[in-house]
Amino acid sequence: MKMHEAKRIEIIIEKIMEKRLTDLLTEAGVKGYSVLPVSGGSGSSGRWSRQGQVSRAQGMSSVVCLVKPERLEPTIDAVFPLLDRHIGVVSVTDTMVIRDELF
Amino acid sequence: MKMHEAKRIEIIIEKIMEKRLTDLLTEAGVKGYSVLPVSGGSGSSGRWSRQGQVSRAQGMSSVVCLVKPERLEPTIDAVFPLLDRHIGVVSVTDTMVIRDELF
Amino acid sequence: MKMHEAKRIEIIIEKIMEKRLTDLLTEAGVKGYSVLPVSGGSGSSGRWSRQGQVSRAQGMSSVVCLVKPERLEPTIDAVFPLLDRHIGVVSVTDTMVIRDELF
Amino acid sequence: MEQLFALAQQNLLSPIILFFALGFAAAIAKSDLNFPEAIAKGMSLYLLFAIGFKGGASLSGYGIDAQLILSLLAGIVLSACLPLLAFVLLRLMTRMSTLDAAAVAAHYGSISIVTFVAASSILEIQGIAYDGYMVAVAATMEAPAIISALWLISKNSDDNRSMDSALMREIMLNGSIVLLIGSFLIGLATGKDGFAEIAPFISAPFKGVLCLFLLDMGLVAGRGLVNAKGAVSHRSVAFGVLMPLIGASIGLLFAVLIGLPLGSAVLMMVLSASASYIAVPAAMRVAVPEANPAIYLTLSLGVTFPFNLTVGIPLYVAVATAVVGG
Amino acid sequence: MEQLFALAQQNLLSPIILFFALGFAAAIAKSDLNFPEAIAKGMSLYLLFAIGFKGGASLSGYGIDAQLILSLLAGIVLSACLPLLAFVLLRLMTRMSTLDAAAVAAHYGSISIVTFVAASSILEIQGIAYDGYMVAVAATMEAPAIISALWLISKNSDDNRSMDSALMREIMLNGSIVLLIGSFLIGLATGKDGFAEIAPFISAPFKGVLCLFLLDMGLVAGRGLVNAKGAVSHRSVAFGVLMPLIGASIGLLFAVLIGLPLGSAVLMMVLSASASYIAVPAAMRVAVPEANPAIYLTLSLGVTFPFNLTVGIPLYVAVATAVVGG
Amino acid sequence: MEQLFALAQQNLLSPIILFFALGFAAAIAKSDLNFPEAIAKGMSLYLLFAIGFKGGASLSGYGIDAQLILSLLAGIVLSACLPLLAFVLLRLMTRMSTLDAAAVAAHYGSISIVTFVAASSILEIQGIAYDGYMVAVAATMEAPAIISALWLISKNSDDNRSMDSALMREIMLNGSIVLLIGSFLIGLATGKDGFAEIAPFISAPFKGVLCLFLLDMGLVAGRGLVNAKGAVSHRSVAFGVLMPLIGASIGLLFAVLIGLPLGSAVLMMVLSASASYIAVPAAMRVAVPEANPAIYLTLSLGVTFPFNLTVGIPLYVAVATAVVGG
Ligand SMILES: Nc1ncnc2c1ncn2[C@@H]1O[C@H](COP(=O)(O)O)[C@@H](O)[C@H]1O
Ligand SMILES: Nc1ncnc2c1ncn2[C@@H]1O[C@H](COP(=O)(O)O)[C@@H](O)[C@H]1O
Ligand SMILES: Nc1ncnc2c1ncn2[C@@H]1O[C@H](COP(=O)(O)O)[C@@H](O)[C@H]1O
Ligand code: NA
Ligand code: NA
Ligand code: NA
Repeated sequence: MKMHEAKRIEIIIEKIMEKRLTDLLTEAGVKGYSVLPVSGGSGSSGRWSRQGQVSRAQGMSSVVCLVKPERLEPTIDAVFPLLDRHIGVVSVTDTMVIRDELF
Repeated sequence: MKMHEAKRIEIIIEKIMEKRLTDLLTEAGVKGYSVLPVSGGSGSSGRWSRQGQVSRAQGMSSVVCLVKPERLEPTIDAVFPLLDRHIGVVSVTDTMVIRDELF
Repeated sequence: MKMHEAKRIEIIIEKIMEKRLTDLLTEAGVKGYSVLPVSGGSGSSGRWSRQGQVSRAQGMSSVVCLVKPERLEPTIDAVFPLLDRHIGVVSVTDTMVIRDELF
Repeated sequence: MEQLFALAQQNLLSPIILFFALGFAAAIAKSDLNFPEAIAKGMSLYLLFAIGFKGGASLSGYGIDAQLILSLLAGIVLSACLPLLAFVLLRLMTRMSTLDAAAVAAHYGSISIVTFVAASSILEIQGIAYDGYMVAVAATMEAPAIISALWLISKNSDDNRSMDSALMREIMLNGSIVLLIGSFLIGLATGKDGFAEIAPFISAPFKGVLCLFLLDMGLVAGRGLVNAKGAVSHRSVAFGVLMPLIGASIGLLFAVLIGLPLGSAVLMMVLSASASYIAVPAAMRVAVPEANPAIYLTLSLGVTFPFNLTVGIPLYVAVATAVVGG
Repeated sequence: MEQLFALAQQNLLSPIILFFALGFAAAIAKSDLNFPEAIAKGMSLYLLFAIGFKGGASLSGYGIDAQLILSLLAGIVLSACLPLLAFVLLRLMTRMSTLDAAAVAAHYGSISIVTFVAASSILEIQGIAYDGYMVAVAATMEAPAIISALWLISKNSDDNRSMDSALMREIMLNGSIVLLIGSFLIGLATGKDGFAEIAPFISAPFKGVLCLFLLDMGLVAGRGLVNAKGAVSHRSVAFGVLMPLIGASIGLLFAVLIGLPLGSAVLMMVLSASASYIAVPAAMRVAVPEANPAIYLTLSLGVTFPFNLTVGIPLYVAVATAVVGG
Repeated sequence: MEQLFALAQQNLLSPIILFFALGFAAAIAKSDLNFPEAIAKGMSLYLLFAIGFKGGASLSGYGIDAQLILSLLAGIVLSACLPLLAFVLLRLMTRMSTLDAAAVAAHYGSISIVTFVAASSILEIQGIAYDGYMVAVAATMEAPAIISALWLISKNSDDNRSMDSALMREIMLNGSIVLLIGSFLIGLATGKDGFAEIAPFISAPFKGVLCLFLLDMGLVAGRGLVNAKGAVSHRSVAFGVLMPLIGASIGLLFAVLIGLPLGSAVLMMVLSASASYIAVPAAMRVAVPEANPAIYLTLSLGVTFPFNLTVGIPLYVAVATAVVGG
C-alpha cells in the first residue's frame, strides 16, 4: 500500500471554543477533522473532570486534524490567535496516510 | 527502560462498521486495539456531531491499534477493503512501546 | 511559528487506576495531562466494551501526556510500577509543541 | 370537511405536536438546545417498553383470531411491496441514482415507531380504541422492506449484493424489535395483574415523556434539514409528501379488506405511511454504503416524519372515519 | 422572629435541602458518588420543561395585564443594574482585578433557575401561591447582566470587547432559555387540557426529581469548593453572602412598587439574590477568557447557591411576609 | 411443597423476572439491544435513592431497639465470616489459585443490592411486611467481606497486601453506600411528611424502573457469560449455586436467633445468599490485580445473581415461612 507523509495536529481546547476552532480550521482550508471527548485533565489552571461540571463552560475537547505537510504552517497560523487567548495545548506529529487526495 | 519500535495505526470509521473492522483486525493477527468515541467531525461527506443523531447508522469511532513494525503491512492490507468502501481515514505513526511481547 | 520537540506519552489503563496513575504523573513533575474515554477494546485479557459493563472496575481510559524530551525517562520510571501490575499499554511518540514552557 | 379542520386544529394544538415544532424551530434558529445521546436513547427505550407492554397486556385474555393473523400478514406484504412502488415512483419523479432510489424505497416500506406511538396517543386523546396487536404488526413491518430493497439493487446492478448473514441477524435482532416484541410478549403473559404492577410507570407519565422525546426529534429533524441543504431536490421533497399519502391509502385498503375497526385501521394507515429512520439507515450504511445517507435521512426524518405528525395523522383519522365509520 | 426560626427549621428539614447537604458532604468527604453528565443534563431539561409548562398553563385564561408587563420590565432592569452595584462592591470589598470583578458581577445580575425552582417548591409546600408568569421574568433576567458586564469591561480597559454576534446569538438562544420559554408558551397555548394530559409526568414526580438534582448540585458545589481552595479570598466569600441579601432587598423594593402578591414577591427576591452558574460562565469563557473561572464559579455555585438554598429562601419568605403581608 | 411451586411460578411469571430473562436471552442471541451506560447508572441511583428513603421513612417514629442493633451486628459478622467459608469451599471444590479463590470469596460475603431490591419488591407483591432498617443492614454488609478476603490473601502468600488508606476510603465512601445510607437517614429525619412529598417519584414508578433495570442486568449478565466461555469450570458453577444456599441457611439461622419476623428474615437470607458485582470487583482490581476478573464476575453476576432471582428468592420465602411462620 502506498503511504504519504502527513501531519497529525492534535489540539486540546475548551469545549465552549470547539465550534470557533473548527470554523477557523475550515476557513484555513483543512479538508477534515475529528473531535474526541476529553473526560478530565490537568494543566496550569488546575485539575478537572467531567464529574463535577455543571456548566458547558467547562470541559475540554480534543480536535484531531490530519493535513498534508505543506498545509501545517497556514493551519497553525490560522488557529493560533484562538489558542493564544484560551487555555489548551497543541501538538504536531509526523504520520503517514493512505489516500493523500483526502487531506 | 528498554523501548521498542512500533506502529500506531489510528482508524476513524463509521460506528456501524466498528465491529466488522475489529473482527478483521483480530483475523489479521493483531494482539490488541482500543476504541475511542468520536463526538463530531468533518470530511468530504460534510460536518456532523453526536447531537443531532437519531440513528446508530451515524457517528464515528476511532480505533487505535499498536503493532510491531512488521505487522503493519498485513494489517493495513487486511482492513483496506472495508476502508475503501466506507467513509473514514487511516493514519500510521512511528512510536515506541515498552513490552514488545504484547504487540 | 517556532516549534519544540516533545514526547507524547499515551497510556491506556483501567479506569479504576486512573486517579492513581495521574497522581503518580503529578508527583513525577508532569505539568499536565488529558484523559480520554475508551469505549471498548481488546488485548491479552479479552475483548470488552462499555455496553455490558456493570461495574466501575471495568473499562479503560486513555491518558495522554505531553512532556519535554528530558522528562520522558523519569516519567516512565515513575509510573512503571503501576503499569507493571495492572493491565494496560504505553506508547511514546515524538511530537512537536508550540509553547514549550508549558511542558 | 369541517370535522377534518377541527381534528387537524385539535391535533396541531396538542402539546405533543407543539413540542415537536418547538424543537424544529430551535434547530432552524441554531439554538444550542440539545438532549444528551444517552437521554434520547433512554426515552426511546422507555417508549418501546411501554407501548409493547401495553399492547400485550391489552391483548391478554383474548385468543388468537383470524384478524390478528391477517393483520400480521398484511403488515409483511405491505412492508415488502411498498418499496417496489416507492422505487418506481422515485425513478419517475426524481433523478436519483438506482442505488439512492432503492435505499430511499427501503425506508418507506419500513416504519417509524415514534409516528405509531404519536398516532396511538392521539387516538387515545380522541377516545378511539385500537387493538393491542397492532404493536406486533408494527414489529413485523420493520425488516421485509430491507430485503425488498436489496433485491431491487441486485436486480438493477451487476454486483450481487445479497445480504450477509451478519447483517441479517443485525436486522432481525436489532434492539428496538427485541424490546418491542419482548415487552409485548411479557405483557401478554402477565396480563392485567402485570400491567397493574407497572402501570404507574408506563401509563401515567407516557404522554409527558413523548412530549420531551418529540422535542428532541424536532431538534434532530430540524438540524438534519439545515445540514442537508441542497442534498435533496424539490422533486424528492414532493415524493416525501406524496408517498405517505399513497402508503396510507393502500394501508386503508388492506384494513378494509381485513375488516379492521376504526382505531386499528388508522394505525395500519400510519404504519404504511411512515418511513424508518433508525433500523433501515443502519442497514443501508452496511449494505449500500455508496448510497447517500443525506438523501434518505432528510426525506424520512426531515420531510415525511413531520408531515405525518402534523398533517398526516389527523387526515388519516378523518378519512378512516369516513370510510370505516366511527 | 420565632416564625422565622420555625420557617428556617422547616426549610432545613425538607428533603430538598437535606439531599443538597448530603451531596455537599459527600463531595467534601471525597466520596466517589457521582451522577453521569447525561443524567444531570436530563434532569435539568426535565425541570425546565416542567416549570415552564406549569407556569404557562397556570397563566392561560388570564389576559396580559400591567403587572405582568411591569414584572418583566423590572426583571430586565434588575438584571442590567445589579452587576453595576456588584462591581462597585467588589472593587471596594476585594482586591480582584477589573476583569475578574466584572465577570463576577455578571453572574450576580443573572439568575440561577434551580434556586428559583427550589423556592417555588418551598412556596408550594407552605401553601403560598405565586404567578405563573414569574417563569417568564426569570427567563428575561438571564442575558441583560452579561451585556452590562461587557460594557463595564470595555469602559475600564483599553481593548474594545464588544460582544460578537455569534456570542450574542448563543446567549439569547441558549438551550435553557429556549426550553423554558418554549414550554411556557406551549403551556399557555394548551392551557388546562394540555396540562391535564402531561400532569402525571411534570407534577407528581417533580419534587422527587428536584431532590436527586439537588443531590447532584451539592456534589458539584462541594467538589468545586474543594478544588478551588485558595482561589477565593475571605473577602470574596463575604461578598458572596452579602450580595444576595442586597439583591433580595432591591428585588423586594421592585416587588412592592409593582404591587406583587406575597409568592411572586418572594420569587422576585430570589431571582435578584441568585447568581448564574450556567449561562454566564459560558459567556465569560468566550468573551473574557482572562478572567479566572475558579473565582466566579466558586462564588456563585459554592457560596451564594448554598447560602440562598439554606438560609436565603426562608429569610426572604419571612421578610416578604412581614413587608407585603401574607 | 405445593405452595413452593405456586410461589415459584408466581415469581417466575412476574414482569420483573421476565424482563431479566428477556435481557438474558437477547444477550445470548447477540441482539444489539443495550442501555447507555448513563441510563443504567441513572436507574441504579434511582433505586438506591428510593429504597434508602423508603426504608428510613418507614422506620421514623420507631426508636432504636435491640433487634435493630443485633441485625446490624449480624450483618457485619455474616459479611466478615462468609468469605472464610466460601474460601474453604472453593479450595475443596475447585482448582482455583489462592488469589482467585480469595477474590471470589470476597464477593460472596458482600451483597448485591439489586437482589435485595428485587426480593423486597416480591415481598411487597405477596403482602409480606419487612423492617425498614434492613436497608441499613444491607449497607453494613458491603465492606467487611473485602477486609476478610485481603486478610486471607496476606495469610496465604508472602507479600503483605494490607489495604492502603486510599482503597479503604474508596470502599467505605463508595457512591452506592453513601447514597443508600444518606437517603436512609434523610428518610428517617423527614419521616412520613417527607415521604409524602416525594412518594409519587419513588413509590409508584419503582417497579417499572426495576423491570427496565433488570432487563439491562439480564443483558449484562448474559453478555458476561457469552464472553467468559471457558473462564469458569463446571465445579466453579456448582459453587455459584451451592454457596447462596449455604449463605441463605446461615442467614436464616441468624434471623431465627435474633427473632426477626418473616419478611426481614427473608431479606437476611437474601443478603447472605447474594454476591457483590459492583463494590467488590472494583476493590479487587485495585488490591489484587492478579486475580482474574472473568472468574469472579462470571460467578457472581452470571451464575449466582440469576440463580437467586429466579430460584433462590421464592425458595427462601418458602423455607422462611416454614421455619419462622407467616
Ligand atoms: N502536558 C499536557 N499534556 C496533555 N494535556 C495537557 C497538558 N497540559 C495541559 N493539557 C490539557 O489542557 C487543559 C488545559 O491546560 P492548562 O491551560 O495548562 O490548564 C488541561 O486540563 C489538560 O486537559
Ligand atoms: N483530515 C482529517 N483529519 C481528521 N479526521 C478526519 C479527516 N478527514 C475526515 N476525518 C474524519 O472522518 C470522517 C469521515 O470523513 P469523510 O469520509 O471525508 O466524510 C469525518 O467526519 C471525520 O470525523
Ligand atoms: N496493541 C494494542 N493497541 C491498542 N490498544 C491495546 C493494545 N493491546 C491492548 N490494548 C488496550 O489495553 C487493554 C488491556 O489490554 P490487555 O492487558 O492486553 O488485555 C485492551 O482492552 C485495549 O483497550
Ligand atoms: Na411505511
Ligand atoms: Na441575580
Ligand atoms: Na452475601
